Amino acid sequence: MSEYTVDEIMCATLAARFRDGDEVCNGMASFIPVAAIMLARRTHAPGLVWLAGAAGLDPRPDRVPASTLEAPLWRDSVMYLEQFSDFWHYAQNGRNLGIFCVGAAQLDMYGNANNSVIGSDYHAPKVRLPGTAGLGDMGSLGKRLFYWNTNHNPRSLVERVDFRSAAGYLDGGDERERLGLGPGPEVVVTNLAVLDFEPESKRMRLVSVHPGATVEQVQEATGFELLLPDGDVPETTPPTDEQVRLLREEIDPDGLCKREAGVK
Amino acid sequence: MSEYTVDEIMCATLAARFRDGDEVCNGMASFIPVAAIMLARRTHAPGLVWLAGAAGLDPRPDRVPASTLEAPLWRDSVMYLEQFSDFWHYAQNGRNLGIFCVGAAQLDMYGNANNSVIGSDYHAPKVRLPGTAGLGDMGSLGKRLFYWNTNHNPRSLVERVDFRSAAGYLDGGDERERLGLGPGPEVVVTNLAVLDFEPESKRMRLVSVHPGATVEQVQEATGFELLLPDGDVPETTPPTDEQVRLLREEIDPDGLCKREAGVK
Amino acid sequence: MSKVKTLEEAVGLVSDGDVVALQNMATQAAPMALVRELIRQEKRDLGLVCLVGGMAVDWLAAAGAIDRFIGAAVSMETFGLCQQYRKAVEEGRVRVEELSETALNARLAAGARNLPSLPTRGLLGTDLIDVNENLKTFEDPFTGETLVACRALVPDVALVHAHRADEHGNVQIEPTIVWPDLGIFPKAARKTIVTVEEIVDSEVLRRNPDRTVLPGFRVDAVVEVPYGAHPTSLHPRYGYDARFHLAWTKVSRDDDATKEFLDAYVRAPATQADYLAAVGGSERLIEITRT
Amino acid sequence: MSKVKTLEEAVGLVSDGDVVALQNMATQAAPMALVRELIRQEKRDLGLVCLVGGMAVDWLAAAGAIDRFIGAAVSMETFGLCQQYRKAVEEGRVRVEELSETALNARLAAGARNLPSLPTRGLLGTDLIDVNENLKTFEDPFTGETLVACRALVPDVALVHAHRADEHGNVQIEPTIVWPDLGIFPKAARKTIVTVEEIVDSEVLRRNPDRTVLPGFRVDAVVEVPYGAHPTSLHPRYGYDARFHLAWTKVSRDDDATKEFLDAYVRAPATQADYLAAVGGSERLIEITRT
Repeated sequence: MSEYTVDEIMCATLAARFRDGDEVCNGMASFIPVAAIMLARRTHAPGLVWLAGAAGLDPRPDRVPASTLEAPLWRDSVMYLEQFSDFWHYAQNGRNLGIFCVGAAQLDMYGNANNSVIGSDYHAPKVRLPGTAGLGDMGSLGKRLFYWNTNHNPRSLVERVDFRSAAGYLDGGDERERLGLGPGPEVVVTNLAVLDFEPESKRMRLVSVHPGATVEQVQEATGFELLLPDGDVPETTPPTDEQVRLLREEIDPDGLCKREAGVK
Repeated sequence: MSEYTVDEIMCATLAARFRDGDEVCNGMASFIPVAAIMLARRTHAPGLVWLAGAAGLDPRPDRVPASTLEAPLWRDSVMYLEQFSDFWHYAQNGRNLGIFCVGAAQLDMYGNANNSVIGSDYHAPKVRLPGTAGLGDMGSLGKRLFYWNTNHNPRSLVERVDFRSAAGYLDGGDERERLGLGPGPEVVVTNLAVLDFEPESKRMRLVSVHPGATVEQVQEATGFELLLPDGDVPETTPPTDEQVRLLREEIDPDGLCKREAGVK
Repeated sequence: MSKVKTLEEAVGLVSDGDVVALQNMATQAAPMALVRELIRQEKRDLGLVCLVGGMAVDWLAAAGAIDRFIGAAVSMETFGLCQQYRKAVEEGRVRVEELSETALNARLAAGARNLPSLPTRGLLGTDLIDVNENLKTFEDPFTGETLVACRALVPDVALVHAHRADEHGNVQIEPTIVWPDLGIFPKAARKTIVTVEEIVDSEVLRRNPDRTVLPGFRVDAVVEVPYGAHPTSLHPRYGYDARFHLAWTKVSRDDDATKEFLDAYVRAPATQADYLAAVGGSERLIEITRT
Repeated sequence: MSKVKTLEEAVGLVSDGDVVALQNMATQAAPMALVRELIRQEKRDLGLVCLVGGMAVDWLAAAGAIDRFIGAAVSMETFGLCQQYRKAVEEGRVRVEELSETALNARLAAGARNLPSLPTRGLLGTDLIDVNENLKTFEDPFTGETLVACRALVPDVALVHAHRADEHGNVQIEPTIVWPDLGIFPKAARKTIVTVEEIVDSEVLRRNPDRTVLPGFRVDAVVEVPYGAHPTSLHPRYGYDARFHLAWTKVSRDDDATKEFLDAYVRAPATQADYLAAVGGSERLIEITRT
């Protein structure tokens, strides 16, 4: 089996979720999702539609750039979508741009996200986070949310977010459905494991653990009780030699994903 | 006194209403307003902002073109305003584009306009007119409406429009004010006279009659009783020799305004 | 996966009864080749959405293809009213939902953004609200002011014509005036069919990404049709055909002459080349490309 | 009548307490020369509106110029959180009205269109509605669906930076990504102040009317400020200054070091030329214009 690093298994896992013809957006400071998109487009999903930074359509950066919300990310784009009059008119419409890859400072057992404040008082926070930005919309607009987290720990994966700045499955069950919010969080890819949401309760569920990690470690690193799949918990499929080569030599030669994942 | 034709006194009269720095839009098939705007910009109002056809900003057509909603109207524009995301965002805002020059198949004693249907049943009309287009908005958005009419007769100036496709002063008095609609119809320039709206009753009032016409002729050509100014009704100021020269030699050498006004 | 189709295949995506958003601004930028194909395929009971419809609306009314019109106006501007459309409305064959421009934009923007309705101050005080079930007054949630709610409109298909596109359906225009046809119609519609002067390699579009006005992910079919907007204009490439418009105004008050005209220019020509030959060939094309 | 002004005159149009809509997208296109002038003129109690605020927000918070922020996020992206802004919020000196992007766009579009509010489906189910008096749920007049009404926002002044303008205030950009800063901020604001890389003759703009993004009738002041967005980027002309951003992140956790930094780069330089010399002169400019 090939040598690979944690950012590489995260990229390969995210990439495998993209089907040819899917339409995906990336957000700020998102090296791993951008590398995953570039990897999918170079392998099994050449027709994956990528709206880079929600602005540049099907660009061809020669590598993962120093910023995922700045030129040269948009190099060779076939269209620039103006955010106010173009992007949000397409994105609010369920027919387009179905997948949004995003990170969150806090994510809870029902996939609700918090990028607003740490602490109990919104107006006098212990920590002021950057803000909800597009996630506050995407969570309510029926998008398939692909969460990623390079630091799986009980402070980032919590039983209940301090503040709900994006809607996941709310308090679980059919609450989201009753509000008519459509599809929601679909997967969480972390540095330790892959998780999804159990269809009935909408509680976070372990899908697979990365080779080298154990179910116990993942549970310990999680701030709430994880649901488990029936039978044994499988291992996450590791990246192939070719995927690793593409990531290291062509897609991310500068190792920005490794820096993001804290790989020495 | 100089020789002039009816289209020329209409152009000069409209032009005199534009102050330097005003912002004005013209509509479809509007040779006389376009010539009036071009005349004002060449004479007393060089800083008159002209959004030609609600799309091309400060163009420089070399003459009144064959269409007032088509190239080459937009020649040398400094900006193209996209109608959905640009034009209506500025125009709905009271701070900009305060004047709209427009014609109507029917105009009533309170300045309400009809470009929809002739007849009593909207869904089974005797005559289907083109439709309200932008006028249905401009009438309700607090614009100063400059009406023009090359065929002043009892069928075009009626006591009550068959169908109200644009809001003037409604049923008069303070009704428009009570609906919070802001400024409305300001002047009506016809082939016979100049009219405005009496401030209290908001009824149409004679301002001046063109040289050669009499108050009686104008009243006979109007489908309702006109209010008269205090004292004698003045004559409309005729165009100057220079205005006539500009219109004939530079602005409208093809005589499109004359055709529009039925000048042989 | 290529979205390039023939006119016949593309118009095959339109079903009888569909609401069709048709690019058109009086004498400008109508996808006339698609309009002719709609008539050749004898579509019926179509609803037509235009900002300002021109000859296309007249032709479709004359051919009995439409039974309702939704828009702000129908006019060929200096060429006058559309007589066949007017007759169809006066005889009750076509029902008109007349909207102001902000109301039409609001209905389409609501459709695009998946909102049930959007408000405008336009039309307040007019009779157009009472006769339209898709408009109603309501009170703003904050100020209580009376506004007009415009119900979301989602056309089944948008038909547009532009300068160029690639096989993926990314559509680009040359610098020109842009109407809501391109600004909002395709964003609201379920399907979008585009005809273009030329289909080019994506590399051509990548040179001017700021001029791409429709993303391929929103386009279902692309057809290459040179002079596909004739007799309307496609600036800066060509102007409207004044002589052809005048010819139409001469026949359009008479039903028999109208039928002959449509037979000659719409039903008979099997291809775009045949059509262009029928309307005057290269001489006419040179005439309308002169500025 | 010329709208060309000096930085000092232009920023003189801003009053203490004003709501200022500031162009900015993390490390992109902020009118930093205007931001520095706001600090030099010791403006106070400003409300700041940004889509995604970056170093500009951090500077204005550090200088005590702002007491509220309205926007979707504050971040220097790969350069991390804005520490001075964060501290000001945590200490209660700056109040945050956090909006999603559609909610911010809806508030500004309502302001532009003179509507009391506009709706969105964004934020439904979140806690951001309850803590914001400018958002409230309501039922759609047609379907009764629950939506979020976003109260109109009319900033007192919009500050933007672009590539070029004429003396009448017509503003043009080179082909690049356009954020709501240019798409909606100036349409909503009472006043608009623009800095540009160069003031040109109107004839230059008339060559590319499709690239003009702001009409002069909406602009109150134009100032020529080469590299006026530094240290943020103005594509395709220059990129962001990574070294300057890193330098700021090193000092911004310490109040004394922050003050020294602002004295050196904001308060001391009397002119744009002095500022550019202070940040590294031509060598640095060559560095950021490399691609």
